[in-house]
This record gives sequence, structure tokens and C-alpha cells, in this order.
Amino acid sequence: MPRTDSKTELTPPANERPPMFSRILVANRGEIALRVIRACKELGIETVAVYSEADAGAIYLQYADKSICIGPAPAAKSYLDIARIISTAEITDVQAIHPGYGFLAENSHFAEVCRSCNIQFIGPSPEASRAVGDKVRARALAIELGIPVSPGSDKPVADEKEAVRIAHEIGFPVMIKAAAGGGGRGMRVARNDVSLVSNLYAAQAEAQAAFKDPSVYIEKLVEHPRHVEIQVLGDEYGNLVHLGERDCTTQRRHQKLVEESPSPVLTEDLRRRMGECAVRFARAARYTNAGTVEFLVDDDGNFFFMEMNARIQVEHPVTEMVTGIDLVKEQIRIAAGRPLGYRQEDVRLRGAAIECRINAEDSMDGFRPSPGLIRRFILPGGLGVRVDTHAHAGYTIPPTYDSMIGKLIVHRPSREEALLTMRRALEEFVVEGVQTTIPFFLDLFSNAQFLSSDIDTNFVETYLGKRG
Amino acid sequence: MPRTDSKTELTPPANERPPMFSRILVANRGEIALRVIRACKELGIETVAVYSEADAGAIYLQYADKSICIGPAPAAKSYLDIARIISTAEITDVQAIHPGYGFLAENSHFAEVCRSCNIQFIGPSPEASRAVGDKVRARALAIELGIPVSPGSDKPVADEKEAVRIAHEIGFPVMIKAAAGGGGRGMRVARNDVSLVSNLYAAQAEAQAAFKDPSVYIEKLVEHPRHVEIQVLGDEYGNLVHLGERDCTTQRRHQKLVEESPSPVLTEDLRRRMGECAVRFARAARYTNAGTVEFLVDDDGNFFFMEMNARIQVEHPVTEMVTGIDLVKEQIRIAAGRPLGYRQEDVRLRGAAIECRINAEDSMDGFRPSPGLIRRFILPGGLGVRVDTHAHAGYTIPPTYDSMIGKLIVHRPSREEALLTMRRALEEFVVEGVQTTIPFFLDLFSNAQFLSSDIDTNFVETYLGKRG
Amino acid sequence: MNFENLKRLAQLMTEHGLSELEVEDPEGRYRLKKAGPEGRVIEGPALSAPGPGASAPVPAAPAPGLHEIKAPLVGTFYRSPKPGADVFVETGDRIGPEKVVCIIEAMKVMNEIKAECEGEIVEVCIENGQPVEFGQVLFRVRKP
Amino acid sequence: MNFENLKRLAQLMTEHGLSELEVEDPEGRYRLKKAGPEGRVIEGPALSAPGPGASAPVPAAPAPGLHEIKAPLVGTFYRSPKPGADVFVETGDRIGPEKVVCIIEAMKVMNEIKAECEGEIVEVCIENGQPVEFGQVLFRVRKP
Repeated sequence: MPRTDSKTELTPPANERPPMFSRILVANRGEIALRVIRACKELGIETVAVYSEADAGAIYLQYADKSICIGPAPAAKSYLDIARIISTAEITDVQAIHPGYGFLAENSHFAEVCRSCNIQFIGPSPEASRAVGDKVRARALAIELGIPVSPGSDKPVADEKEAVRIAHEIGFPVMIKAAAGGGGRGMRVARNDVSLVSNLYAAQAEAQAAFKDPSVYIEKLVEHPRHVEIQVLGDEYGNLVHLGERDCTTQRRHQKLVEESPSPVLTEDLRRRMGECAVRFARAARYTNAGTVEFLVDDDGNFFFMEMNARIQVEHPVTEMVTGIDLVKEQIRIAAGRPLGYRQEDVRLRGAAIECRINAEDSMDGFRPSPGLIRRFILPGGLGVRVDTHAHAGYTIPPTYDSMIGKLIVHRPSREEALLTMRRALEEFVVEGVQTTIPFFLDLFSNAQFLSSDIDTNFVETYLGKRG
Repeated sequence: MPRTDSKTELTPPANERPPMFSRILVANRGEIALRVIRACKELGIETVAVYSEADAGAIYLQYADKSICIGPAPAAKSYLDIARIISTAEITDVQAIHPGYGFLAENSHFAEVCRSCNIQFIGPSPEASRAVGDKVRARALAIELGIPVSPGSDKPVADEKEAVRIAHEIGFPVMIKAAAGGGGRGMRVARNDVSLVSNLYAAQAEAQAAFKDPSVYIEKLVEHPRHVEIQVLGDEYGNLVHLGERDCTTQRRHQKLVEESPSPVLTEDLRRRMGECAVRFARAARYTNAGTVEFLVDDDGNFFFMEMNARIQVEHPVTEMVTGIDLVKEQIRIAAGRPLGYRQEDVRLRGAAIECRINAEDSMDGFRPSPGLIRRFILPGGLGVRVDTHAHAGYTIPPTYDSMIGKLIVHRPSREEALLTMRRALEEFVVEGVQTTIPFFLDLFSNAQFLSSDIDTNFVETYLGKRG
Repeated sequence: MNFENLKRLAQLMTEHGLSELEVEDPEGRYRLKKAGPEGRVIEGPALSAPGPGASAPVPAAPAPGLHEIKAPLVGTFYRSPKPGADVFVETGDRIGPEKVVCIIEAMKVMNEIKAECEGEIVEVCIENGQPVEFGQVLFRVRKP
Repeated sequence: MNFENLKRLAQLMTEHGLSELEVEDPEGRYRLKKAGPEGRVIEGPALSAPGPGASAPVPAAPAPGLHEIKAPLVGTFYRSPKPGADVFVETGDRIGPEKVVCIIEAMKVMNEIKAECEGEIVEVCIENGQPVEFGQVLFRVRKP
């Protein structure tokens, strides 16, 4: 846990330090809204919470100093409506807006509107956000900086002939990806010429259907990949540090389910090299505030840049536990113009932290969302257990938004102990009234392959396939 | 957080290490029963919970592998009934009993019965328990070991004349204490000859009424005392370490309300000297397992031995937070004959931890107990917050036992941050249906004198007097 | 025990159709609950505020027979087109659906709000220049 | 205990159709609740088990008209004074209050358990040599 009294290299003169915000608007809902309110309370900053009619009466709103209804349930008319949020910021006279994650968090236009209204957006500048948000530009920047990326066509392939040429250049197996893509649509794997050609057309058709753009490009497939991401923090004075990694290999349909820090597969040397790449990338993009650089890591310890996320992530608590650093407070301090106050060598990782996302989904029935009234809600507790949730007995989960109702985080001296603590915490966690992912996690935390972390990003689907 | 792979000086040969218990009986109720069950679950040990009719149906019992009703509500016929507990241990075939705190925890006869029945008592040996449990013997031992004690008569004063002589010897102000005493009864302060004589008779009368024994002794009064206690752990092989201190100065009528570690008033040197005294005392008493040596510390940094408590204490979590050591697991490991696995120099204190005892008491009405149905119960959460509680929405607090319904513990890099986290956590904590001490703590954590820790053990009563 | 008080509380409940009643005063604490279909105990959000800083708006029950014109967006409420000008509407005014009743300013844009109902303005609920949130009642209208 | 007050409270509930009543005053605290379909309280411990390892005994409803002889202590249940000997009682036996019906062994002590009621044994609920917990039903007796 770095203390704020250590010296930094780059700081503004003491008499030029801007004052801390006195009031912040929280432009989000649910657990991340509560997370930001908690940070503000501890910093002595007043909060304005906004909410849609679907969230009216939620208890977490009462922890804010003021809460304002901004629209009806659909996010487009409430949490995604820039005008309504800025208007609320103006009538409540806040100095800054924290966007949380999702909704407007990575919308660089929103960040620009904030700037034009003289309201501090708590996140990177619109320019940095745009620079890292454009996948093609980001990949080009990584290549320019000498950061490893998986070899590929770098731009849409014109035809079958070009595709085959590139595939031979980089070697099979390859991944065909929609240029406009995301969420796995338009993605195909090819292991030889024949499958390349047939999958090329299939992927183009899928891409056309999903994104109205048939462009696809080709990348070398990283086999048995692990998803490992590096948390970075940068202030307004060019100080940049990384806070180690989060291993998010346990995913289902590109949705993270379990995150841990440290990664069970990173060596100290690999951590250092990946951290350096992440910081180099952030520095080149003139990135400030909290951000995450995502990599794939293969069986041989090679790592490949994927993208940078310009927001606080759902899984930020595991980094908080192992570093002792409150990431949301750091975001606010940085946005207020405060220097970081510590250097890379002051950051120490201690113990092992694991997070499970507790979703109101029926893991026995294809993870179908299960909104509704929570009749009984008994949280696990005790040594090493942290819970971040806005839910409680009597809370009704609206069907309108995402299904996450909380995060269960454990922190123990070793991964082995953390796994045991997580299992007993999951056993204690009682939710009645809605289905949750707890039974899934209870299974998972008894699975030998998972416990030994002998997994890749396909593990959960394979596992569920076997189980089902 | 010491890892168990560091070397120790004294260990049994690997092939002689006794196996871990496979089943333990938890001879307690409420949050400490749940605490022990949690530790066992993480150690892979089965648990048998015992309960009285007043606790039938409590959720925490369902976390045990088996739960057995042992008697009616009155503790004398259930939790304090040695025969019923031993009989349960026999029919459920457990290898060890964890007594928690209170009830039979410091009953050396119970520990002896366990031994005679070939059941491991998880705590010190009956001999060590008796040696430290007898206040007069413990004080004599401390003096013999060169551990500072407050000067005094060391045995009951015969009459008024002897009292005056001793008071003149040690100097006013003095404290008159019932020899058989406890809980503040038979305690009087005298600042001159006149008040000494009158208070001597009053104290003798009180002692006679309360304990059927009029003997009183005289000790020098430590003015502005702080209550600071040292946690020790000792294994069966003579390895003894201390885990730093807990400052429990915030008390009301000798009941601790807030505990913190580290103490805001201890220097590194004082911590080391007090820790050495605690370990020296424990070693001389052949003490094993977890124990606590209590001291008073005066304004000038002098410390005085008070007594040793031969049990896990309510406030053990603050030590767990700053050391990363799971004290209840350590108790179980030690009782199973495992060596400590770390030495004094491996123990590191990190950050600051504070605990508030959340009691079902009406702090607006003389802390009158407020049992009954908890209608709504929303726990605080987030970074740095730990809650240990067996209560939940829908739980009925029986009027039969103590009023503690949970412990709220925070851990942050500095005391200043921990205070802020505690305040916001208290603000989030919702309990409806019964009165609690939360409003009292909310006041307390806004009091400048408390926040700067410019207090002694009389602070709360003085503060409540002013507030009332 | 003061039975007279208890009886009067019970009568009060019958008279006013109350299903539950709680009173706490220096003499003691009383809690009464009526049997009947409305007497079901519903777990969950109570009306009492759970902590300091509580500020969730408790929607006021609409007065019977009156229509409410609510804010369709969040912003600042203005009763007249510009400072010093006449107000758009006053209590007693008869209005039609197209009648502009106020302006809500959001992000420097003056949004004219139409009545969208017919009737007589019986109450102006917000003072000029005050912020309003989405769904807040601006006017009450007696429909013809 | 002041039964007069309690009676009057119960009458008050009937008179005024109350389903619940709580009174707290310097004399004490009273909480009354009417049975009936509307009086069901949903709040509070549900019967469903919250997690794995759940094992809290759900007390079985006593059979109507039968008396239960319950274990007054925790231990091992024996139906006869020593292995191979005749059992103390069998179903169909008529018993009186002083009749020893079983032994519960606790800490090597054989505790003889008396019927403490009159009637006919209709059920032996525990098998010989099984552990019993406090309050567990050992025998069911039809009273004369």
C-alpha cells in the first residue's frame, strides 16, 4: 500500500495545485454508482446521483447527497442521454462527472461536451480516448512502439487470393475477424487453405448482416490464449505507473466471469515486460487517468497487444486488493489535477485476489437473465472477503439493464488460500427470489482444471459443454 | 502476510507431524461460532455446531456440517453445560472442540474434561490457563519476570492503617480493588487519606455484596490510562511470537466498543518492548495457542501489566487485518500440533485496522439491550470493509445472550483513511427493527477528540455525560 | 397501560382506513395493524430513510380528480418566455393541449412545454427559476 | 405478568379487527398477533435451506392428540438396560409417570429417562444406540 507521502518526479508547484472537487455527478447506476459514491464520501466530496424511473427508490441513491430522476427506464432516454446528464450537472452545479463503466464511459463525444460545458470528465481526454478506442489506430500505434501484436493483414483483405497469401505469410491457424466487429460476430478460425476460403465468405456474410460492413481482416490465431490485462494510472504531469495484471481468462461468450491478480501464469519478468509495454502505449497515446491494456498470452509466454480500455473496469477491485490503492479515488484525484504521488517502484503486489461476478442469471438455463424481487439476500463475510453490491433483501432487479447484482472479491496471502476462501464465501452467499451465477461458480471452484488454472479463454464453454 | 514456507527454529520432524483434525465441535454461538465454522471450512475440516433452543433455526448453523440442539435457552443448561457439550462431542465423534470466547473459553476445568475424554481443547493447556487466569499469581509472575506492574499492596489490605501506609508508600492517587473482583464492582479511586478511608469501607461493602468476599487491595492509579493489549501466538514446540497490539481504550463500563491496530500512541520502540514483555510472560507460563496480554499505558509511555486473557478475543480481526494472519486457523493448526511456521521477524504490520462492535443496544437510552426481529439489514461493503456477523434480515436476536450482532472492521493504508472508511461504512449500515450502537459510533467518528485519539479509558463515559 | 389511548388509536384507524399505525412518544411505543387483505406484511423497502443523506423522492399521491403536467426532461423551470415578461399561465387559466405552459432550460436550450391536456390550471407546483427533475409535477389541471 | 392487561389488549384487537398489536411502555412490552389467513407473516426465516451443508432440524408437527416424550439431554439412546436385555418399553405398553422408558448415555453416565406421563406407547421414534439431541422426540404416547 503506497503512502501518499513518497516523492514523485513530476509534480506541479504546491501553490498551483488545483483544489479538490466539492461536488461530483455520478453518471451511472447500480454497483458502480455506489462504488463512486463511496469513494466520494471518503474524500469529503458531495455526490449527485442520477437515476431512471426503473431505479427510482433504490437504496444506493440514498447514500448520495442528492439524487435526480433524469428519464424513463430505457437507457437511451436516461443513462445514455448526454443532454439530460449535462443538464442535471448544470442545475446541480457539479464540477465533475464520473461515468463509471459502460453507458457513456468511453464516449469521447460525451467527454468533449463535458469539456465544452466546463465540467471535468473523470477519465482520459477525448483525444486520448479516441486514440486508444479506434482498434486500427491502436494496433498501428502498438506496432510503431514495438509492442508485440499478433501478425495479420492490418487492413481488410480484398479477396480470397490475398487472404491465402497472408495466411501463408503468417502461418496457419488464422483468425478471420470483422473489421467493424465485436462480441464474437464475424469471427472464424481457419486451419488450412480450404477452410480459409469457405470461412472467409461465411465471415463476410456474418459481418455484413451484423454490422452492414463485410470487411474482414486476418490475424494469426493465438492458440490456448489467456486474457491478461494491465492496469495503468497516469496523472496530468506525465507520471504513469502500472499496477500489475488481472487474469480474465475465465470468460463465457467474451463476458468475463472470474478475474484474478496476480495471474497464475505470469513470471516476474513477463509481468515487468508487459507492464512496460502498457505504460509505453499509454504514454504514446498521452493517456491520463485509469486505463487497461489488454493482451493475449500464449502457452510459451508470448504476449500480444489487443486493445486499451479507456475506463475503470468492472474487475478493478482485484487490483485494489493486491496493491492497496483505491482506483476510483485515484481517478478523482487525477481528474482534479493531483499528481500520482508514487512511482513504479513504490507499487507492491501483495497476496492474491479473486473476483466472481454475481449475475442474476440462471446458469442452469443458458445464463438466461433472471430479474425480479430478491426476497432473501445474505452476504458472505469474515476475513479476506469484500462484497461490492447495491442489492439487498427487498431489492427488485429491473429487467432493463445488465444482470450484474454484485461482485464477490477475496484477498488472501496466496492463490491457494484465496480459492478456499472464495469457495466458502460462495457457499455462504444466499440469494432467494432470483436465479444467480452462484451455483455455476460453486461448480467451477471445485473443478481441478480451473483450480490449477490449466485453462484458456475457451475453457468455460468447453466445460459447460461437458457439464451440460 | 507471512507465508508458511519460511523456516522456523523449532519444529517436529516431518514424519512426526500429527494429522490435521477431520472434525471439530464449535462450543459457542453467534458470530464467533460462524467465525470458527468459516475457518474450518477453509481448512477442509468438518464442523459440528451446538445450539440452544433459543438459537434453533439460525442460518449460521446451516453452514456447519451438523448441528445439534443441546438444551434450553439458559446458557447454564446449554452453552455452559460441560456434560452436554462433551456428550455431543462423543456422539458426533469429533477430535477437537473450539470454545470461541466467553462461555467455557477460559474454564480450565472444561479444558481438563476435554483432555480426560481424549478430545483436543483448542486453546492453552489447563495448567497454563490457570496460571494466567489467577490475577494474583499472574501479577506475581509478571513482577518476577521484571515486567512493569502498577505498584500496590499485592495482597488484600488488613485494615485502614495498612491502607494508609501503602498509599503513602506508592503515592496518591490510588485505586482500591476487590480481590475477587471484575467488571468494575468494588473499585474506588482515592486521592488523599480521608477519601482513602471512606472509600476503603465502601469498596469492602461493595465487594462483600458482589462477591461475598470483602477483601480489597490497593494499587497506584494509572492516570489517563490507555488500554493496549498484545496478541501472542505460541505453538507446542516453544515458538512464540507477538502480532503487535490492539488499542482498546474506547470502552464503556469496561466493555470495549472500538479497537484498533496499530495503537495511535505506540512508538516502534514501545511496541517492541511491550511485545517482548508479552512473549516473556507467555513463555514463563508455558502458554500455547492464542492469548492476549493486557497493559495500561500512561501519558508518559510507561506501561503496566494487567492480565493475560487465555482465549481468542472479540477484537481479534484488527490483528488479522494488519498482519494478514488468520488467528482462528492458527489456533486450530497449533492445537493439531503444527509448528507456527514463522518467526517474530517475519511478522509485519501493514496499514491500520479499526473495529466497531455493533450491539443491539439503544445508545440513546443507556445502551439498554434491544433484542427482537431485524426487519431490514443492509451491510456496508466495498474496499477496506469487513463484516463479521451471523445476523441478517429476518433474524431474531434472542434476549438470552449478549447483544453483539456483528463487528464492522475496516483496513486502510493509514489510520486517517481507516477513520473515513469506517464513517462511510457506518452511514451505509442499515438495521431496522432493533436499536443498535450505530448512531453512537456515527457521533463518535465525528468527534475531534476521538479522531485525534486524545483519549483515555474514561473518555466514552465523559463524552456520553457531556452529550446527554 | 393507557387503554384509552390505544382505543382511540384503533378508532382512528377505522375512521381513516389505516392499515398500520405506529406511534412513539415519551409515554411509550404503540404499533397497530389491521386485519384484512390490506394487512399483508410486505417485506422490503420501508418508508423510513435508511441513513443520512437520504434524498430519494417519495412521490406524493396525486390529488383525486386532478391531472398533472409533469416535466418531460430535467432542467430549469421558467414560467415566462424571458425575465420580466408575463407568465405563460396562471392559476385559473383555461388551457388547451397546444398551450405552452412553461419553458424548461436544458444545456442552454429553451424547451417549450405544452399542456397536452385541456382544463383549468389549479396549481403551479414549481417556482420560477427552480431546477426540476424528470417526471416532477409542474402543474395540476382540473379537466373539464 | 399482568394477564389483565394482556386480556384487554386481546379484546381490543378483536373489537377493532386488528391483526397485530405492539405496545411498549414503562411497564413492559407486549406484542400480539392474530392467527388467520391475513395474519401470515412472510418476513423472517423461510423454510428453504440457504446453502449446501444445511442441516438445521425442522421440527416435525406433533401428531394430534399424542403426547411426546422428548430427550431431556443430548447423548446416546438405549432401549434396554444392557445389551441383550429386554427393552424398557414396547409399542402397546401402558405406562405410568414413574416408568423408565429408556436410557440416555452422556459422558459414560447412564441416565434413566422416566415417562412422566400416563398412557399407551404408540411409537418408538429412535433406534437403539442412536444419538439424540436435546428436545428430540423419543416416544409418542396416547394419553388415556
